[in-house]
Amino acid sequence: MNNDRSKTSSPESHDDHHGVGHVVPIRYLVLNGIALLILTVITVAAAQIDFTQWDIYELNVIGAIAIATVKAVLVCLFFMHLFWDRRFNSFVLVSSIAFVGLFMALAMLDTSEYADDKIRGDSENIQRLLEEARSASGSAE
Amino acid sequence: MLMNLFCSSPLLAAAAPRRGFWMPEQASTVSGEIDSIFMLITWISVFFFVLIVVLMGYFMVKYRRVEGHKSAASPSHNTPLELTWTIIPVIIVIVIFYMGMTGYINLRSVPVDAYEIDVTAQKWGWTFQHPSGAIETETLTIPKGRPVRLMMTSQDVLHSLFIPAFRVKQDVVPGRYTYLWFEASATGRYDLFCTEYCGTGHATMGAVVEVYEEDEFEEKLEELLRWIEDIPEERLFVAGKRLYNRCVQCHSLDGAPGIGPSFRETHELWGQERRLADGRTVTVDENYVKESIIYPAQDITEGYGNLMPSFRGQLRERELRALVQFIRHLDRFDDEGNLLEEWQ
Amino acid sequence: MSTLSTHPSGTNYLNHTRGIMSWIFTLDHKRIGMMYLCSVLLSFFVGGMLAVLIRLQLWSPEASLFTQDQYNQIFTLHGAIMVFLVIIPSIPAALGNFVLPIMLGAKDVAFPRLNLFSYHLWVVGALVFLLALVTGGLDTGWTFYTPYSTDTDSAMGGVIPALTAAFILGFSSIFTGMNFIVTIHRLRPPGMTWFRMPLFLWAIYATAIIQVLATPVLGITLMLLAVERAFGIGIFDPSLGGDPVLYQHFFWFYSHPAVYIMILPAMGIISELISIHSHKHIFGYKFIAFSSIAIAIFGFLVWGHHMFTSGQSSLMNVIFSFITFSVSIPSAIKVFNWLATMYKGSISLNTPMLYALSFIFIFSIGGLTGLHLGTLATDIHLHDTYFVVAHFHYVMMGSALLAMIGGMHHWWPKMTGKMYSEFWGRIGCGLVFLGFNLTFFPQFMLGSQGMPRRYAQYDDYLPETVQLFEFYHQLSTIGSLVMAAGFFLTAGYLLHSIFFGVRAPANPWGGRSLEWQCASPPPHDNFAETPTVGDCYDFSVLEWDEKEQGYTWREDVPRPGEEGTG
Amino acid sequence: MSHSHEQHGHGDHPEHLGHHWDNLQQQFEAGKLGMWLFLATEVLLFGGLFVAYAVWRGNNPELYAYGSEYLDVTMGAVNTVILILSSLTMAMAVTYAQLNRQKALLVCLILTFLGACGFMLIKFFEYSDKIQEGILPGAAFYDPPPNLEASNYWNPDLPIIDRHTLLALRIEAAEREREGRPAQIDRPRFGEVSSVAPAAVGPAGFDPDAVRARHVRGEKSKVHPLQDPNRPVNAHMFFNIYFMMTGLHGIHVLVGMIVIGWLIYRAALGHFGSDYFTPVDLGGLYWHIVDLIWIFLFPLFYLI
Ligand code: HEA
Ligand code: HEA
Ligand code: HEC
Ligand code: CUA
Ligand SMILES: [Cu+2]
Repeated sequence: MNNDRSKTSSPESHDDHHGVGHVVPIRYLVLNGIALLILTVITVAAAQIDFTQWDIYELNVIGAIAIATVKAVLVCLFFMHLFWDRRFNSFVLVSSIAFVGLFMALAMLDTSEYADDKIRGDSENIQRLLEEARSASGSAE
Repeated sequence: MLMNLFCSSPLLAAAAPRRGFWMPEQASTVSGEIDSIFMLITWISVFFFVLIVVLMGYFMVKYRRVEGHKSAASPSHNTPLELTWTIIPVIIVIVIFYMGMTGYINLRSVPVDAYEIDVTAQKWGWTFQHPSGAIETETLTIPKGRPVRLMMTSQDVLHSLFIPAFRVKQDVVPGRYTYLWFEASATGRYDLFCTEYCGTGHATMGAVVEVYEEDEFEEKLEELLRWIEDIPEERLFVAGKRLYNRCVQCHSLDGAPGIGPSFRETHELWGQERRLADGRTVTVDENYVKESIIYPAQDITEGYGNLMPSFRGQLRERELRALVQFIRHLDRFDDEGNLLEEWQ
Repeated sequence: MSTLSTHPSGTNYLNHTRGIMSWIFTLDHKRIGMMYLCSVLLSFFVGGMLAVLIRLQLWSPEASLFTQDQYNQIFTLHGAIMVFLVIIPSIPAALGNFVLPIMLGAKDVAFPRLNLFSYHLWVVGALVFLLALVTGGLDTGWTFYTPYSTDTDSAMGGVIPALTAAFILGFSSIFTGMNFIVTIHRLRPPGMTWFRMPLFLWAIYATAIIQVLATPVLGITLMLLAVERAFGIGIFDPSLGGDPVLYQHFFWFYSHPAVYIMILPAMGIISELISIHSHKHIFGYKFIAFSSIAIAIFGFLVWGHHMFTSGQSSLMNVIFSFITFSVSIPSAIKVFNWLATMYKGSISLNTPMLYALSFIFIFSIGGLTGLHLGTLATDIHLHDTYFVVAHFHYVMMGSALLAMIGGMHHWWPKMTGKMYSEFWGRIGCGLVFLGFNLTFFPQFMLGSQGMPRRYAQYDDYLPETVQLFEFYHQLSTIGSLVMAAGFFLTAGYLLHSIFFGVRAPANPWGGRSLEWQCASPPPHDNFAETPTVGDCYDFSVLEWDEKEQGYTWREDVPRPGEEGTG
Repeated sequence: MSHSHEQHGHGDHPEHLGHHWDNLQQQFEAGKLGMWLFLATEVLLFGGLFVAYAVWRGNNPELYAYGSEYLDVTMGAVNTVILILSSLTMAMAVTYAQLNRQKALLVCLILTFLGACGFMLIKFFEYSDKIQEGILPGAAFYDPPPNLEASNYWNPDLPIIDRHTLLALRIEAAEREREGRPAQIDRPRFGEVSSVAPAAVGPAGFDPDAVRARHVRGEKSKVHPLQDPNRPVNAHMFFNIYFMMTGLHGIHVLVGMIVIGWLIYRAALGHFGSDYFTPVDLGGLYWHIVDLIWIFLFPLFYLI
C-alpha cells in the first residue's frame, strides 16, 4: 500500500536519498551566495548610472527590479531547493506572485486613471501642520 | 396579473401614483433607458428563475421516493448538454454587459453646455452653489430640460449623492472632485439621499430636488439671491450666518485659525488695531471687513497668505452688509454658529 | 469489514476521553469541528438577535427604538459578526473540519496542532471583538471605509480592537485553508484520486485557495488601517494626502473573493445533498468540480464591482463589470447540473434535501440579482440601497447559511450519533424558508425604489416615499420574526435530539462517501482499517436495511476491495 | 497520543511520525507544502504593501526620487550583504542537518543568527537616525526634528517652507526676475487652484527633473525636507511606505531570530539528523523569504 505512495511522492530522480528530501551540496550553495553578492554589487553600480541623460528615466527602476528578480530566482531555486522540489511548490509561489501582480496592475491602472481628479497641493490638514511647525520652531522669517 | 405585479402594484398605486413596482418615477432623460435595462435583466432573471423552480418542483413531485422505487438509470454526464447551458448564459451576459456599459457611458458623458453647480458635502448636510453665487442647502433647485453637472467634493468623510428619480449616484470624496450629470425631464420635487455611510447623521443627510420649468427656474434663482431682502435690517446678522457657508472652509467661528483668521478673532478685535503682513496696521471695522471681502489682496492680515478669493460681483451690497453684521455680532452665536437663545 | 454497517461497539470520538480539557486541547479534527460548530452557532445567535433589533428599529420611519448612533453600532456588529465570526468559518472550519478527513479516508488533517491553533485564534479573535465594544463601540460598517474609520473624531473608539480581531480571525481562516490544501494533496489514501473525491472536497479545496491567497491582503489592509488610525500616516486618509479609493481596492480585493469563501463550500454541500437524497449519481461531476476552481480564480478579478460609484475610473468600471459576469457562468453550470441530478432520481424529501431545494430557489434569486448589480447602468442606481442588502442576504443568509444548516442536518447523525425529529425538521425548514423570503424579498423593491442602506430612520423624506418604505419595511420585519421562530424551533429540536434522539445508524441517508462507512459517531481515529474507495456517487450498491434503520451494502454486490479494484 | 498508536496498530511507527501519516517522506512533503502555502500568504501580505508602493510611485515618481535621498545607501547595501550571507549559512545548515553533521549545523545556525542580529543593529541605527532628524511617516513628518542643533539637515537660517514662506519666495523670485537678477529657486511650480472651488494650495514647487539631475550628480539634498522649497507635495508618503515595509520586514526578521534561536537550542540538544530535519528546513524557507523580500526592498527604496 505504501509503495505506490512513496513512488509518486519522491522528488526528482537524481535524489541520492539521505533520509528524505534532497541534499544540496555545499559547493552549490556557496557558488549561489557568491553570485548573489556579485549581483548586489551590480545593482548598486547600475543605480549610479545616469540613464536620465538619454531621457530614459525608468530604466533605473526596470534594471534594479530585473536584477532583484534574478537574485530572487536564484534564492528560490537553490537556497530554497525549488530546483529539486516538487513542481507544485514552485507553482504555489509563482501563483502568489501572479496574484500580487494582478492586484498591482489593476490598482495602478485605476489610480492613474483618476489621478487628475485629485485636488492638487497640500491638504488643509498638512498646511495646518506646517503652520504649527513653523510657529513651534520659531524659525520663521 | 404577473404583468401587473412587475410593472405597477395596485396596492401601492394610491400611495405613489407615478411610481412603478420596481422603480420610482422617471424624472430624468436617462431613467427610461436604465429602467428598460433593469426590466430586461429582471425578465431574463424571471425566466431562468421560473424555469429552475418549475423543473425543481416537477422533479420533486414526479421523482419523489416511493417504496421500492429505484432511481432510474440516466447518464451521469452529457457534454453537449452541459456546454449548452454554459454557452447560452455566456451570450446572455454579454448582451447585458453591453447594454449596461452603453447606459453607463451615457451617465458619464456630460454635455458641453451643462449648467454647473458646485456641491460640497459635510457631515451631515449638502451645500449647493449656483454659478450666480446663489447657495442653497436644504433644496437643490434645477431647471427642467437643461443638462446639469454637479462638481462635488467633501470636507470630511465619504458621502454619496443619490437622486433615485434621476437614477444617478456618485460618491463624494474628500481630497478630489467627482462629478455627476443629469437632465431632469419632469418638474416636481424629488428625494436626494446620502448613500455612503458617514456616521451619526447619515440617515438624515438628505435634501429635496426641486425641478422647475426654465423661466420659473430663473425666477427661483433670483429669489434664491433675493431672499435676503426679506430679512429686516436689524436682523441681518442672521442672514450673514447663512452666507457664512461660503466662508466656512477658511474661517472658523471657534477661534481656531484656518486658512484665514477665525471670525471669532476678527470679532474680538472689532474696533481695535489689526497688524497686516506688510507691517501696517488697520482698524477692524465695517469698512475693513468689507474691503477684505471685496479686495482681499489689499490688506493681507499678518500671519496669513494672500489666499482669499475676491467676492467682488458675487455678493451684493446687502449680502455684504449681512456678513459684516454677522462678524460684528458674532457674540450672538456660539462656537458652532448656533444663534444664542436670547437672539432667536 | 464489520464497522461498515454495524453499530460501534466501543468508544467513539465523543467519549473516548473525558473532561473539558480533553476538548479544549484536543487534536482530533472532529472535536475541533464540533467546537467550531458550537461557537459559530452561538455567534449566529448573537448576530441574529442584532438583526432582529435592526428590523424592529425600522418598523416605523421615525425609528424611536434606538438612537442613530446605537443603530449604527448594531448593524456594524451584525455585519461584522455574521461575516467574520459566522459565515467564513461556518462551513469550512466547522463542517469541513469534521467531514473532510473522513471523506478523504484520512485519520486527521495534515497539521492537527495548527488546526487547534486556528480554533484558538478564532476564540481570541472573538474575544478581541468584544473588546471593541467596551473600548467605545464600533460604528464603521463592516467595510471600515476610510476616512471615516481612521478619523478619530468620526468613528467610535473600538476600531483598532475590531481591526485586530478581524486580523486574527483572518489568520485563523488562512491556517484552516492551508491545512485543508495540504490534507487534500498529501493525505489521500490509495485509490482516492482527484476525481474520486466527493464534490464537497473540491469545493473546500477551491475555498482554501481563496483563503490562502486573499486573506493575507485583508491582513495587511487592516494593519495599514490600524496604523493609519493610531499614528495618522496618510496612505488612505485624504487629510494627509492619502487616497480613500485605494483603501476600497485593498478591502474588496479580499472581500469579494471572501464572498466565494462563503458560497463555494455551500455549493459543495448542496452537490452532496442533492445527489445523496435523490439517490442518484451526480450529474456532470467534472463540470461541477472545475466550476468551483473557476469561481475561485475568477472571483479574484472582479472586486471593483463594489466600487462602481466610488470614484473608480470609468475604464476600470467597464473592465470590472465585464469580468463580473464571468463568475456567473460557473454558478449557472452548477445550478443546472443539480437539476439534472434530480432528473429521474428517487428523491427523499428529508430535511437536508428541503434545505438543498430551498438553496436552489434562494440562490437563483440571489445570484440573478447579482446580474442587476454587475450591470453598470443599473448598479449606479442600486448601489448602497436595500437592493444590495437583499442580494447579499439571499446569497449569504439564504444560500450559504441555509446550506450550512442543511449540511448540519445531513451530518447531524454522524456528528452526534442521534437522529432528530424529521417532522419538526421539515416544519422548521418551512418556517425559515417562508420567513426568509418575506424578510428579504420586499427589500429588493425597497432598494430599487431608492431606500439607502445603513439608515437608522427614514422619516426625513417626501411623504409618499416614506409611506412606501414603511410598507415594505414592515413586511420585512414580520418576516424576520417568522424566520427567528423557525430558527428557535430548529435549535429546540436539535438540542432535544442530543438528549432524547434515536440512535443513528452508520448510514441513515444512503450516502456512499467514506464518512458513511464509519460508525456514527465515528471512532477516534475515524477508520479501524483504511477504507476502500469507490465511486462515491454510485448509490446502486446500497440498500435500505429495516433492522438497521439505515442503508447497508447490498449482499449481492461485491465491495470494491473484494473485486480487486482499489 | 499513545492511545492512538495502539488503535491503528502500526508497531513500527517512527518516533517523529505523526499518527496520521504513512511514512516520513509523506510527512516531510506535507510540511514542505504547508510551508510553501504559508510563504505564499507572506508574499501576499507584503504584496499589499508593494501595491501601495507601486500605486504611489506610478502616480508620484517624484516622491521616491526625493525621499530616497534621505536614506543611507551604505547601510542598506551592508544589510543586503549580511542577509545574503545569513541566507547562505541557513541553506548550509539544512545540508549539514541532512548529512548528520551536528557541529557544522550548529555553527551555521549561530552564524545565521548573528547575521540577523547584525541586520537589526544596522536597522536600529537607521531608524534612530530618522527619528533624530524628524523624518518620520505621516503627520509626524511635519514636525521639525526634536533637537534642531543636533540635526544634520536642519539649517537654522532657513524658514520652514510652508504656504506663506513659499509665497514670499515666489514674490521675491518674481521681483528678482523683473530686476534682471537670476531667480533663486529652481523653477517653482505651484499647486493649481481649481476653477471649481478655492482649493488647498501648498508647496508644490517641485521640479522632478531638477531633483533627478541632482540625484544623478550624486548631490545629496542637504536641507531638511521641511525647509526644502523643492519638497514635493505629500513628501511624507515615501516615508510612510518606507517605514511600513521595512518595519514589517523588521518584524519578520525578529520572528526569524526567535525561530533560529529555537533551532539553535534544539540543534544543540542534537535533535536533528538525516531522518529528521524538517524544522531546520522550514525555518530555513522562512528565513529565505525574509531575505528575498529585502532583496526587493533594497533597490526599491535606497537605489531608485
Ligand atoms: C455568498 C456571498 C455572495 C455571492 C455568492 C455573490 C454572488 C454574486 N454577486 Fe454579490 N455581494 C455579496 C455577496 C455575494 N455575492 C455581498 C456581501 C455584497 C455586498 C457587500 C457590502 O457592500 O456590504 C455583494 C454585492 C455585490 C455587488 C455590489 C453591489 C453594490 O454595492 O453596488 C455586485 C455587483 O456586481 C455583486 C454581484 C454578484 C454577482 C454577479 C454574483 C454571482 O456570483 C452570482 C452568480 C449566480 C447566478 C447568476 C445565479 C445562478 C444561475 C442561473 C440561475 C442560471 C442563469 C444565469 C444566467 C443567465 C447568467 N454583488
Ligand atoms: C451571513 C451573513 C448574514 C446573515 C445570516 C444575516 C442575517 C440577517 N440580517 Fe443581515 N447583514 C449582513 C450579513 C448577514 N445578515 C451584513 C454583512 C450586513 C451589512 C452590514 C453593514 O452594512 O455594514 C447586514 C445588514 C443587514 C441589514 C441592513 C442594515 C442597514 O443597512 O441599515 C438588515 C436589515 O434588515 C439585516 C437583516 C438581517 C436579518 C433579519 C437576518 C436574519 O436572517 C437573522 C435570522 C437569525 C436569527 C433570528 C437567529 C436565530 C438563531 C438561533 C435561534 C440560534 C441558531 C441555532 C440553530 C439554528 C441550531 N442585515
Ligand atoms: C480660500 C479661502 C477663503 C475663503 C473662501 C474666504 N476667505 Fe476670508 N480670508 C482668507 C484669508 C487667507 C485671509 C487672510 C488674508 C487676507 O486678509 O486677505 C482672509 C481674511 C478675511 C478677512 C479679514 C480678517 C481679519 O481679521 O483680518 C475677512 C473679514 C474675511 N476674510 C471675510 C471673508 C468672508 C466674509 C468670506 C465668505 C464670503 C471669506 N472671507 C471667504 C481666506 C478665505
Ligand atoms: Cu453623508 Cu452619508
Ligand atoms: Cu463582490
